[in-house]
Amino acid sequence: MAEPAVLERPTGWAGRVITLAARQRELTLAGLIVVLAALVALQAPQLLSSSNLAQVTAQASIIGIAAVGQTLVILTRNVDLSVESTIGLVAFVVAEVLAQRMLEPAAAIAFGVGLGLVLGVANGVLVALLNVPSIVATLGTLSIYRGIDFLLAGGKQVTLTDLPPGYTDAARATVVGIPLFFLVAVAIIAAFAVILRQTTFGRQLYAVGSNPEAAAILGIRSRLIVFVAFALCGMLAGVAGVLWGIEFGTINATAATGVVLQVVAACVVGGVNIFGGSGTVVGAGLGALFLGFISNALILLRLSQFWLQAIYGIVILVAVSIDALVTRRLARSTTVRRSFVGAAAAGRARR
Amino acid sequence: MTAAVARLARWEILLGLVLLALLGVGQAMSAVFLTPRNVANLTAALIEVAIMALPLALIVIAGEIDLSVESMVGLACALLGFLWAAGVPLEAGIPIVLVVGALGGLLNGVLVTGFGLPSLVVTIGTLALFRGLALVVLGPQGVSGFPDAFTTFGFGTVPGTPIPWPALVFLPLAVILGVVLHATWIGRQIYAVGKNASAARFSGVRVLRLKLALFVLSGTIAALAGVILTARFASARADVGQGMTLTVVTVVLLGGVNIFGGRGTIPGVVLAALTLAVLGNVLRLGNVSAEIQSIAIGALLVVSVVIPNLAHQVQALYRRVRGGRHLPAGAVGTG
Amino acid sequence: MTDVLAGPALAGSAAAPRLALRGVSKRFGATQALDDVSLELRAGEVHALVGENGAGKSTLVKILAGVYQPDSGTVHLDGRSVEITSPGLARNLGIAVVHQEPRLFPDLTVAENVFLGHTPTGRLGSVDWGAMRRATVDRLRELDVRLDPGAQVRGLSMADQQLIEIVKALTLDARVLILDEPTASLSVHEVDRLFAIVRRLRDRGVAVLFVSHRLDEVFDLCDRATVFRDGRLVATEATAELTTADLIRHMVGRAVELFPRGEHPVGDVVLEVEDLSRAGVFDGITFSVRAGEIVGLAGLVGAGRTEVARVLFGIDRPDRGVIRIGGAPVEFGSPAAAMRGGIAYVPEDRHQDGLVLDFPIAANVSLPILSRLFRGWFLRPATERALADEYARELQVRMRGVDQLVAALSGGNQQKVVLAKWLATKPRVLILDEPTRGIDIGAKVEVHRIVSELAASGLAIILISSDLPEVLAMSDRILVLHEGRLTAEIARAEATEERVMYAATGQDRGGALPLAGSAHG
Amino acid sequence: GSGGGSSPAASAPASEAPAGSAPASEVPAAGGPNVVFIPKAVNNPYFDAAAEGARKAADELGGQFTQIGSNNAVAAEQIPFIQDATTQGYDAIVVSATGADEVAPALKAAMDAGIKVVGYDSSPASGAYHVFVNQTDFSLIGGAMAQWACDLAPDCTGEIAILSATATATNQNAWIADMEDALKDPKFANLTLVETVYGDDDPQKSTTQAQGLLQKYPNLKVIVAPTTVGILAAAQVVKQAGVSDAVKVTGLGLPNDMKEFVKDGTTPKFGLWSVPDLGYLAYHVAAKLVAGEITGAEGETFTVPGLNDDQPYTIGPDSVVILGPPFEFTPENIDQFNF
Ligand SMILES: Nc1ncnc2c1ncn2[C@@H]1O[C@H](COP(=O)(O)OP(=O)(O)OP(=O)(O)O)[C@@H](O)[C@H]1O
Ligand SMILES: Nc1ncnc2c1ncn2[C@@H]1O[C@H](COP(=O)(O)OP(=O)(O)OP(=O)(O)O)[C@@H](O)[C@H]1O
Ligand SMILES: [Mg+2]
Ligand SMILES: [Mg+2]
Repeated sequence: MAEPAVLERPTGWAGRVITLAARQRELTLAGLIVVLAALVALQAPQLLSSSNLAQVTAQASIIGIAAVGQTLVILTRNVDLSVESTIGLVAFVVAEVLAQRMLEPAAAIAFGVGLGLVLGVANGVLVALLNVPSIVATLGTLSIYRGIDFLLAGGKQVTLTDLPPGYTDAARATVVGIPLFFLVAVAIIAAFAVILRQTTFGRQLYAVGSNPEAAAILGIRSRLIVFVAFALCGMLAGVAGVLWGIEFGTINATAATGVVLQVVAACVVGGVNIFGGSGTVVGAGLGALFLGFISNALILLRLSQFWLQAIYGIVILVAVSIDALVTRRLARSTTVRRSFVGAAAAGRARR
Repeated sequence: MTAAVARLARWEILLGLVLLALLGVGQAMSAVFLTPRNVANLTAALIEVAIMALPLALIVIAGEIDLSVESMVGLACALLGFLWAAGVPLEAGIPIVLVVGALGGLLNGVLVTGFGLPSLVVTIGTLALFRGLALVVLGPQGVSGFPDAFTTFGFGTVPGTPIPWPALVFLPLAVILGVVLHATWIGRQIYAVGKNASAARFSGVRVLRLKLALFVLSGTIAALAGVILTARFASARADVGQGMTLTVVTVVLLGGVNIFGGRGTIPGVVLAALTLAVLGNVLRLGNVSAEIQSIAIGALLVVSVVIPNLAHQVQALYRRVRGGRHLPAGAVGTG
Repeated sequence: MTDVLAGPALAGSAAAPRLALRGVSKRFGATQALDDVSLELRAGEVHALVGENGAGKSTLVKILAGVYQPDSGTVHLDGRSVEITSPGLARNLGIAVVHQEPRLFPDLTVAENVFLGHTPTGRLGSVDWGAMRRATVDRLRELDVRLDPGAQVRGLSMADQQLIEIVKALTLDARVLILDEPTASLSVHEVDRLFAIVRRLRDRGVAVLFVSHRLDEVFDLCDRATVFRDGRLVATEATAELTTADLIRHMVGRAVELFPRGEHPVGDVVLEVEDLSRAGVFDGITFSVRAGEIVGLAGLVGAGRTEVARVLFGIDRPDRGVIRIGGAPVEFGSPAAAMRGGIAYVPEDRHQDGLVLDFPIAANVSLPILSRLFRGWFLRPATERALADEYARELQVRMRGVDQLVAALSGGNQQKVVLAKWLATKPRVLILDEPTRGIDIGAKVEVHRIVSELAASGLAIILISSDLPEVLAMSDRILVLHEGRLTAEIARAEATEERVMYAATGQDRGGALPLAGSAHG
Repeated sequence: GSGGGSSPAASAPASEAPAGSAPASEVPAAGGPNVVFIPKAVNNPYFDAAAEGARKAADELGGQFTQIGSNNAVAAEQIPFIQDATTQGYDAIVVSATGADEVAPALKAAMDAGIKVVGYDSSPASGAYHVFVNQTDFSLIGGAMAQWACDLAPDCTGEIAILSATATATNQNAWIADMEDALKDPKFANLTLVETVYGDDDPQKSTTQAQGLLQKYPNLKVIVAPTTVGILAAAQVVKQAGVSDAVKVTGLGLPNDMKEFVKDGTTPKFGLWSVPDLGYLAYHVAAKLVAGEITGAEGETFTVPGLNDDQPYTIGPDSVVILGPPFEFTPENIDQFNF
């Protein structure tokens, strides 16, 4: 489209590169994943074996789906720390319902997603309706949901043998050679990418996080938006919980403990701004994949697992630091002073 | 100011009443409840958490957060074990551990103040990093065989009293930090930074330096808590402290500290720590199942915010009906 | 007047005005922002709304925009009574508003900011980015603005943001267009384009409410003018029957002599600034201030006055140049250092930078001098109260006591608390940035009195103000900034609004520095 | 990580003592002692199976049985339970230590208060209990695991790997050390132990680690998992990967967990002791300590009806009593067990 009159301001060569890198966060990350995979594959060719790729993508898909939900919440300047308990509770309840043969697999899956939605709605009520700061509310529900999980599970654990035959085969199922989980994650990410970009709801989500006051002046119903974000986050955690159950087969009350760290890390590494208003679900998904590859690489390279945690931490810190630096550079490079040549009063004779 | 103080005091009074009620329940439930031994037990159970809650309260009042404390506890524990196993005497090992704690806090502080990163993300990152370092330093093994004097300090009570030795760390620390926060101009600056960092900066308050100092304090004291835990456990392992952050944050918020900064008191935090300790003890003495305890703590955390929120809304409604003047939501004195 | 209508569609009923306010009042705490205002806005007219800072103009605008609800009174649109309960409703009623402070979404693109709230959607209700972009391009072109519709708003200048707000309002096809000081940071060229568009809309029957401090714009563009003073409507007249003097008289409420400023001796040079520069903000600033002298710093919004003050106060670092106090060069790495150097700065944004609203008066006053006041670390409430009381009384702060929260004070009294706080530091140089913005006229006079007295007592004062009459009346000398460069230094005797304005717009030939980096020539 | 794994494992036992059961003090003491069991973590099938045996013993002896504890196998959370049990004045505390040294001071305080302390499953530091009821002779486990690996690897040849609990788990580390010793025997010369990995007794982490083993060692023949969580995860991974023919799993597991894998050939043989019997014996030992029949001194003997073929048990060095040799579960006998 030719727009002769509307040109980008001159920002200089360096500015342009940085702008590009920042804008193309997803591409940069995807590139990094490829480079990382290639480097590791030199040492450990099994990395690229189809069974290994299936395993890495399956687990990254679960984290990625939860990260999509988390992204919705973070975009609104909130955070949901309870996702891991939601995942755990849904995983157990679905497995238990199946083990007791109370529902057919399809119905049980729907039930699990619905349960996630309900838990998300509860978070939404606390944050959007009762004005509880999200970090406090979800820290609370983190232990409440886990407590319920323990209450239901007791010492029970559902194992592969208890589940309907073939149910967990989905974990290793492929469609035209692509792992099913990966396809599910890609579908969800694509759906939410479209929702965020192409619907008014999606744009309002960004608006609420970017400038709440301006959103209010525009008449955007921020509370509703935040509420829906939490509800969807719960629902997606529910999806992740169902997949968790399928992937691991053995589910007890402690399932998914500590996973929130990975989910938030995936968002942060994927370029979702923790202060809200910017970031994409594609980024979050790639962030999950990136972290998945890193931990897989550590295992395959036979490096000490003890480094894994430390490397996680470093990756998070490096990612946010780079973000901050890029944002700062970006802000500087585009704040070219306008020329204030004269103002309205100038040259006009006063009476 | 007086109205604000009255409102502030109300939260502590409420907490005090809850505590009294719990004490009543405990006494009614179990004859052993008020025995010195039980008092010592319930104090010891939460002492490290209470110690860690003190600097965290200051950080939250100043408008930041530190989620990495539990991993610093682990790192301190692992490092102390490592040094001890390597033949470094405790007299040297403990100071080294405390210095490492300070350095960890410094790292948090520099990332937050120097790079301008959100403390929530930074300390989630260092939460993983410090834990990882703990595992790297000590690896899988546990270290034990610490000197008796050391382990007695961790586990024993002051002779003739039901006071656990670590309480002798907590009490002076609470008093010092309480005095600093409420009676010195440093504390005033902490409140100012939490309520309006920009105005504080324009008033010559060294906002970044202050926050940096608070993070260093938090790291150091978390390391101290790690040392105490090592003494109490008579052994060092890299996984010590996991999950503690939740309890520490709960204590701080239950103590009436506003997660957005600018409000909260040390007496409130101390009361909250006591309340949680007694609650845990009562639940255990009543053989209430562990899962109910976890639900109860989570609910307490949420309710401690919901109730004042609702109360505030009711109050605002009342004011509007009466046509009085609106005070801003956070109107609270400086202690 | 309604028959000026050239365009077809928008005629309301012939008799009723497009928009009418009847007896509208609005109160904020102690401030009566609007007091029984009745105003009519006709289809096909541009109606000016003028008044001093804090007269209530923006409050009226926000009521029409659905941001505030009036305490009493009614609003009528085309003869029908309406309650504008939300910004969305205002938009649906055909009321488009350009707010005084741009409120944009920094993370979103220019085009999206323009269209958020009425995003064009295609089939299936999906956002039509192409249409959005094309429409934005068209509107930007109409205004002759060079701005990438796909660029993020974060980092754009105030002026660009203001332009986006304007473009946003123009896309609404409104029946009523309200512009709250839209020209404050625009270039001549942009203003001309804006006015052309406004005239075209007027000719199509849109009712335009135009808020401005620039009286020549009022005469240039507007058909009628309404003057506010302290929340009350004092006059509505056709501009053809008005003179500038009339308007000012209405605005101020009396003829002249608003700012009493006695003669007083001027002492030695206290502050010297030489070749002070900060990349992209200001360049080569050189001036000095003597004890007992008030030096006015004038310029258009965004000229860089605040930036100079921030550097003097140690908030930002200069890239080049020297600052001397009492002859000795100083370097301030922080406000604390600047305070030790004897500089005090009353910032332009009182609520954000000036005060801890949630603190009592006493705690605000003592905040900058805590360590000096309490050398033994411990607070002594009695000492603090006595100090605050002394300054508050001297400045005649109206309060219940120094334990009262600052949030509960009126704007003028809050500003006095800021002054009290800085006087308590016993500074040698006092920098005042827009000290009377948004405070009522009575408080304004008091602030002027205080400032005069402070100068008389030997303080060196830098007065930054966008209120030209204020600068002219208060200053011993006026420095004019344009695009970050000093373009004129005018002595009190020679200072006129015209000279200052010419220099502020970079057109003063006498002593003006050459202009650099000007894209619009 | 515990003798049987500290994380919850399979089937719900028929009756369990929930942590919330009536406090001991409510029920007046009958003939038998008032004993509290404090496992590493409650809500854990392994400990619930042990509790079942303990409750049976309590019923038979007319004593009381209470089980309390935390959800998480963490010393910081177990210690307050020990301390509170001490103040509540039980006759005996039976404990599975989250950490040998960590819980020692609390247990010593209990002993000082006149309470009998019995360790089971995972030993507290010596000196911090009167008797430790060991599930089995550790060296037997190490040797048995080496033998199972040899039996399952074709021609007793090839790569084997260990999937353990946490890296700090005392029991597992002892068994692994014994197994490594055993592997030095020339008859195992063709077995290569390639790596020991840790699944932290977390089903997910164990799964990931088992998957990693399959990726890293394409020629792997046997995974030995001396933990109930690990063996189950490994068996599932191997089965899901469809390599049950090439890679076998063995180690220590709960029979209920492993039935399917035993039958389909993924785990043709593995072992464990009778967990209910462990609880049963521990309760009896506690009762005898309370009654003064034994003191925990080395060389003391006692009999427990129905255990050890009704032969007397002898308290060994460090006041340890050994329940008996481990069972070997095979497709033939697996259906006889239900725990
Ligand atoms: N939200 C608010 N809370 C309290 N006081 C307010 C608020 N908004 C405006 N005021 C006060 O109401 C009065 C009128 O303000 P308003 O913004 O309408 O003035 P204005 O005429 O637009 O001034 P300016 O020319 O500076 O824009 C001022 O005293 C101001 O301080
Ligand atoms: N936070 C900010 N982000 C982006 N640009 C800014 C920011 N603050 C100031 N600017 C820009 O810097 C330039 C100088 O602003 P400054 O506030 O110094 O001007 P000023 O002459 O003091 O004007 P004012 O009358 O508004 O005080 C302006 O172009 C302004 O838009
Ligand atoms: Mg205004
Ligand atoms: Mg300014």
